[in-house]
Amino acid sequence: MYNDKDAKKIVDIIQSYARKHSLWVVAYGTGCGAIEIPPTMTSRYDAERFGIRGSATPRQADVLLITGYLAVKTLKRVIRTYEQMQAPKFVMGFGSCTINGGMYWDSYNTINALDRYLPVDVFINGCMPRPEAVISGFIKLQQLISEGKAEGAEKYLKNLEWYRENQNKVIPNWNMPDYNW
Amino acid sequence: MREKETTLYLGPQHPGITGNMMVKLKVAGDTVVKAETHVGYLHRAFEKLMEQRTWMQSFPIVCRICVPEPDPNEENLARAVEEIEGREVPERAKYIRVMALELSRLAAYMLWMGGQSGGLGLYTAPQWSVGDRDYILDLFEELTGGRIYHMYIWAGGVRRDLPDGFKERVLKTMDYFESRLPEYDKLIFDNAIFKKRTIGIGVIDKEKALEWGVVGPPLRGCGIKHDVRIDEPYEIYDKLEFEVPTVEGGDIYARAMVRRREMEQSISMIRQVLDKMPGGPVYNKVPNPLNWYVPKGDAYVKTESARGEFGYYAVSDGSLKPRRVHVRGPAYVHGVSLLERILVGANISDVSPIMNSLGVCPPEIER
Amino acid sequence: MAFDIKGIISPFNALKQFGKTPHTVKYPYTKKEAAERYRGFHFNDLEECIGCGTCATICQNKAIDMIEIEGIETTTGDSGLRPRVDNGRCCWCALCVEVCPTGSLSLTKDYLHVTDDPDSFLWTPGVDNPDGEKIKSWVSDVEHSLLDYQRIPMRELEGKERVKSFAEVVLGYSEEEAREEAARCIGCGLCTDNCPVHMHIPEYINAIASGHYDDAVRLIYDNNPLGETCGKVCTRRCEDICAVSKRGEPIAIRWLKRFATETAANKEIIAEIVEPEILPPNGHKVAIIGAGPSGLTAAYYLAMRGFDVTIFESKAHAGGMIMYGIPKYRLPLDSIDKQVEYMKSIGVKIQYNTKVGTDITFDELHKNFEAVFVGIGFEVPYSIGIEGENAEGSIQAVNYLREINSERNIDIGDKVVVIGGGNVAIDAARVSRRFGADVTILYRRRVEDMPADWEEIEGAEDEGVHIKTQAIPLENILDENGRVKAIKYANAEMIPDPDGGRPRPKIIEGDEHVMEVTTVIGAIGQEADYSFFSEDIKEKIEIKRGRIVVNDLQQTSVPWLFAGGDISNRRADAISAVADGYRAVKGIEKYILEKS
Amino acid sequence: MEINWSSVIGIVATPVIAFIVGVLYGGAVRKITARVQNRYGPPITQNLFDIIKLYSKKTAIQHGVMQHLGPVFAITASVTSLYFIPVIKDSPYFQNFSFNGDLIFLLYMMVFGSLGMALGAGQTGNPNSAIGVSRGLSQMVGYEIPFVLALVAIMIQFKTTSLNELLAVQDHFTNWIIFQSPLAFVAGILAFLGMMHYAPFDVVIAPAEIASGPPSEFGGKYLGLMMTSGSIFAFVKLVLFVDIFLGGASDFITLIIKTFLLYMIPVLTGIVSPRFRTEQSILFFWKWPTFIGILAIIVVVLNG
Amino acid sequence: MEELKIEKEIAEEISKTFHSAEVTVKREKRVVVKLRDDLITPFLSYAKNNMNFIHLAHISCVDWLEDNKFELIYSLLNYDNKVMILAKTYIDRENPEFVSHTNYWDQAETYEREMREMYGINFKGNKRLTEFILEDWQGIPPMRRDFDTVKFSQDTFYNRPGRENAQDVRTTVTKKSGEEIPEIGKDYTVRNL
Repeated sequence: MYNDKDAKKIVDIIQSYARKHSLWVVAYGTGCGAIEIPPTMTSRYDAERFGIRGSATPRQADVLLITGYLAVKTLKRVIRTYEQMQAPKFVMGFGSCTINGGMYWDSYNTINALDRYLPVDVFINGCMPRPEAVISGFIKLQQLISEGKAEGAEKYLKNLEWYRENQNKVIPNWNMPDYNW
Repeated sequence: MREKETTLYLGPQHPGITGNMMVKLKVAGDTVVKAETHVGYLHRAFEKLMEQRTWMQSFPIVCRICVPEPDPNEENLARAVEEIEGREVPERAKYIRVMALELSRLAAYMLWMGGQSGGLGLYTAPQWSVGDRDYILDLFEELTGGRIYHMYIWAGGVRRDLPDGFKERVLKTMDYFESRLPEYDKLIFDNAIFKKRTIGIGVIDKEKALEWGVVGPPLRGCGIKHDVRIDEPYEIYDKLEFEVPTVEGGDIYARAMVRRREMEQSISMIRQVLDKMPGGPVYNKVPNPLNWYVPKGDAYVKTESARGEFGYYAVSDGSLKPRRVHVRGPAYVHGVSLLERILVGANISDVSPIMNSLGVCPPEIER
Repeated sequence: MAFDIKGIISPFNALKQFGKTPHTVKYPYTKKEAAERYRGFHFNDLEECIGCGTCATICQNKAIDMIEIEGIETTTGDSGLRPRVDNGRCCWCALCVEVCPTGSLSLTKDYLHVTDDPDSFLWTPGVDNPDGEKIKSWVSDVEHSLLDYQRIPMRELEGKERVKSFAEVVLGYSEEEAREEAARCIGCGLCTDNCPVHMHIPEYINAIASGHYDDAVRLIYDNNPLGETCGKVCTRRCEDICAVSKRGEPIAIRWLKRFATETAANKEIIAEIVEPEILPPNGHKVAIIGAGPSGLTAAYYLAMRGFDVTIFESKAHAGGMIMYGIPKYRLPLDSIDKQVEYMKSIGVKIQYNTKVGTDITFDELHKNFEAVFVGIGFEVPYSIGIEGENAEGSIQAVNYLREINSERNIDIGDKVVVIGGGNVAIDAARVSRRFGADVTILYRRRVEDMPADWEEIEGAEDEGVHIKTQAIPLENILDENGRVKAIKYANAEMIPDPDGGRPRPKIIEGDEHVMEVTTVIGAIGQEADYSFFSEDIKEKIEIKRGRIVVNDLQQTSVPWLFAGGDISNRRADAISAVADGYRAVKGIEKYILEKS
Repeated sequence: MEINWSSVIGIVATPVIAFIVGVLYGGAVRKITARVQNRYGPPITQNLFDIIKLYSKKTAIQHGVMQHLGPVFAITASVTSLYFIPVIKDSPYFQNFSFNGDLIFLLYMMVFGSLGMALGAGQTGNPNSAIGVSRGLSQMVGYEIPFVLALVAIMIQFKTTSLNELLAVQDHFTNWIIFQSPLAFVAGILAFLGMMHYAPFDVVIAPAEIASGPPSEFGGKYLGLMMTSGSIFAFVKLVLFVDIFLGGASDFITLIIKTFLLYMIPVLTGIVSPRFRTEQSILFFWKWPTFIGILAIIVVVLNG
Repeated sequence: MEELKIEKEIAEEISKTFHSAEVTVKREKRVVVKLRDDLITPFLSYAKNNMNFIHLAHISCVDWLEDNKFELIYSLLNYDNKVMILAKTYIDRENPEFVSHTNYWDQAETYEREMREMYGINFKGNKRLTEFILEDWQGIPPMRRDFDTVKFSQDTFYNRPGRENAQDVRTTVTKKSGEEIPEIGKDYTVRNL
């Protein structure tokens, strides 16, 4: 009748379908791109149609939006936020700043290429990306998920040393308010 | 009995924080004993970058200083250069500038309304107001070519004239907004629970407000009539009829009501501007930006933004690039020293509403 | 607190919205078109673009690179490079569009690029979106461009005032005007390619714009010791291909050079500013025949390099054609003197009134000097080839101008006809006006075909010179004393050239006219006088169409003999002569160093 | 021993049905909320996707055994509560274990779930969770009082603590307790608002104040378990109130209509209300609902 | 002249009280006062207490690297007549130190913290000169003009490769024409923007 393989396949399909249609975004406005998130999430563009929803804490979230430039001080927190998230987790880079520094290319306090420090699944062009572009980014992410290509979390684990090396280059020390959990 | 103090970190990743900053709270039970703001998460070194760029090249970057409301920044830098250089702005450009400023004020208030009521758990209000704000962004897109970052006002005037039929579309949007305002009133400002959550919370003392350097709606919420638009009328504000609403109380609700009434004033001002707008050029060309040497001098200019007085202190040393541009955002005081003081004794549930009501906007604190 | 029944009930009003149709834009199912002015991705019209790179310069994000594109070559007036935008830097502020001098760059309504590949953000506008033309949204026309397409007008004497004296017509820029005009420059440097000397135009204009006039002078003297002369009378090919001229008036490069060089009032100040680095004498001797622009240039730079240079000049003044060919209202005498004096002060020796061939033989020169540079220019006028040409009252413009510039007067009467359409013809006409004559220029072709500068033509018209075009002189009618009393000419029509060349005039049969004149001045060109060359030299050197054939370094077929100026180039202007002189220096240096 | 097959089917089917109905109700609520907010909202099955996704998370952080047990407690509590509620009146399949003292038992059972959550959340060490838990417990104290008062009024009036007997009383819609004892209903429904944790009583999760409160540190399958239990528990509460006040339901369609309408009360209130502060919320329950509850008892006692 | 009446009165009062002060009425509602550094505190105190300039709008610093000076600018506002005074002074750039004004205005603390961080000015008397915007900053204070942010960014942060084939227009043209550009005027050429 059926074998384990088929069953696994069906489960996979269901899982990836559910993953695709339930993308919870961690509420972390890291940069100025955060200003286009409210319009995307609210009535005019209503990203909830795609199952995209804000989530208050990184533990519950699936997607980390890096909305633009990252100050070194924020990068430290973003890395921590990212590491708190549960796999499978995805990172989306918004705008020029995450690709090659954008307009802060010569600032002493912002990083230039996000994918050196975190695995990025989708980049969205723009400064800022419009809500349409943001939604397109999510659609692209959904597509990658169903194709099984959005494997940022695994990439991060596999190349952790490389990422750590890059991170350490810009972050002199990792002291942060110590939470005890 | 003294309760055990715990430390609570509000942010930088926290849904209750506005923007990207952190408030370190010492909490005894539900009451804040000590608050310490930590900023710098959005520091991009604007002032340093402006020293690396020419005056004209600075315009695309200044609007990023305050994300919800970029226009006052452009306006300030433009006026600062114009004052140093002694450049005249065409009359029509002044009208268009005021229109852009008031539209952006309206948009900023819509966003604030969403933040304020969303922070209080009224999730319908942000859905409405941020959705409606999009109509203003549509207007901006049509006028300036950009939704959020307009880069429209710059030295010598504005970049482009109004597109065809723009006036009618603005008026239509204003009509729509006016029809929506009563609904917001019913949902938010008349709401008994909203009042319960805001009246008497986050009170700023009237005397202290002056000394602490509070500006904008928080100051007017203390019943003090202080607004750059009437104190030092720039552009054509002296030709418009409007009142600066003040509300006594100094609490969140008073600040909310100031903003609520200013929205009406803004709509009326936009109507007046469109009505009175003269013809003529909109741009008094500056020299080729590659070779624009601004004479030596300095200027302190102020603009009333949605969060209060936005000041720019610009110094030119006669070269292509600014010597120094100091940006003094209203949130600089509101978000650090004022917030730290009025949070003491507040309930932790009120921290986020208080921040919202002060209009704390981290990107303009650290720039 | 009182029981706020209204406050409890009224929020429920919001539930009315339930019945309404949501205003959500169902993207991507329903598309919302970006605004008419939306600032999306770039588009570049590759044909219009001249690769000036201003977009790359203005970009505060350093997002634009100029790159080579297949199929686009570097030509004069086009660098052959095209912008490529790094969308990982761009902020779509459209500053690049606002400063594009040609208007080829624009932004489009397209804004969507979503990818998982961070290296896919390099965007070559026009190549990556060849059909972007249709969705162009943010464009910059002349009105909205940040560039200034209007030249700062040059102040000149009124036409009526001018004809009263030989005072300089052009008054020059004031400091403010000069800085304002210099500020228009975008500094692309395309112009330098068309300059025969390849002067450092963007650099010195930049120096003027920033108020560093000394630097400007230094940059000009770097490869042109006759900067002031060129600032006044240059044919300014640079302005022809100025990037700004694509949509407006070119930068007044010549007037800016004039402004800069005039800030140095005398030879001491020039020396102080330029601080020429004169190498110690190296013992090599070079002779230069003719103190014209090419000779002077060669002498100046040879002297700087430590050569022992002597110029042999047949006339009493140095300058050659710029001294004797150009009227003083264009180039005053003291200006030439200042420049020549400065050259002398750094070690250039000039023997005046020494005509090679008569006062000293060419062989002698060869014997005494290691290399000889010939820059004698074209001084022998072409004859017009009409009857009565040699009669009294018919003179040649070069001779006429030389006499006038030597402050000898020639009676020309009150009705003058000048034949020709070049600068010499215009000069002759305008000089004649200054003697009160009524002047008419007869030219075979149309005004737009005249080789003279348009400014000169306009200046002549301002001064009341009549220009009769498409008129071909036929005959000088003489009076009983053998003196010219009238000229007969025929009107012509323009016949298009079947080969695509410029149209040729053809006499309309029977349409002949006679004009009464007191003097006819011929100005249809000159040639050189090579009689001083010894026969064996004449055999060795190659002369083509009246000009000596030289290589890249102005060397003739005789290794020690160099030539420059009008006798080696066809452009026949001062700046080309300077260029020849400058090149010859390298040639001579190379020749002498290789020899020894 | 004779196996009552219909009960077995009921035992198996009830939680499944409760889950499905709860999840779909959740989706419907999101859809309705969206429409009021001028937008379309997610598909009605959205909560199901969310739950499946949470279960299929590859990693789930765990801070200790209590965190693991918390959601399990919660789901156990909600399923157990469900078993003691007659879902369909007089149906052999869905009577489950309802017995004579079940109202009292239910009261305890419903608190049990929250306590389990509290223990689990407490172990995560996140101050937000801790604050959320303390808020939840204090608020529970708030709404339990009017709720208990309402129940007491009804128990006195009908002299029973059995849901089945209460259902038996309400044989005709004029006999529904909502009409027989309106004051108790008012007190009960106000407490119900609090129980459902919709605004203005959503102090426990209050995102803008304490992230999301107790579940701050829960991710993956733990959150999935919590959402599952939440869906079931919502259904439990609805059925309970329908059974007590609205005469229960003798078939599924009635059940759906009644529970859905009842559900709309907290939902619609939630759409248009901001959140109370914790002490405001407690005070609210201690003022009017408690007063009405006491009044209901007084009325019952006086009438009785 | 009538319209600058208040401003002139203020200027007069200041110059009467502080003889060494250089007072100019810049424009409507702007009075600029240049003071010796040791007079700033008395002036601020006088303006606040006697002239009702109670609002400290901002404290700013300008780095005049060439003169080896920092310029400090204190802006005060009077709520009644809305006139703004810009009080300027110069302090030494080596080991910069100045007096803190936190006892006059609470919010001065924030400005002073920022200036300490960005320019390295030590405000004596400010008890909270802690890290403000930056975190773990090593090296010279970044807003000083001798700090090269472009170089720092290039050294520290990664620039995406793929743009190496960029050409310079000027060089391309000179390659064709054979022009050699001398090294003059590097500090103002537009190509350096």
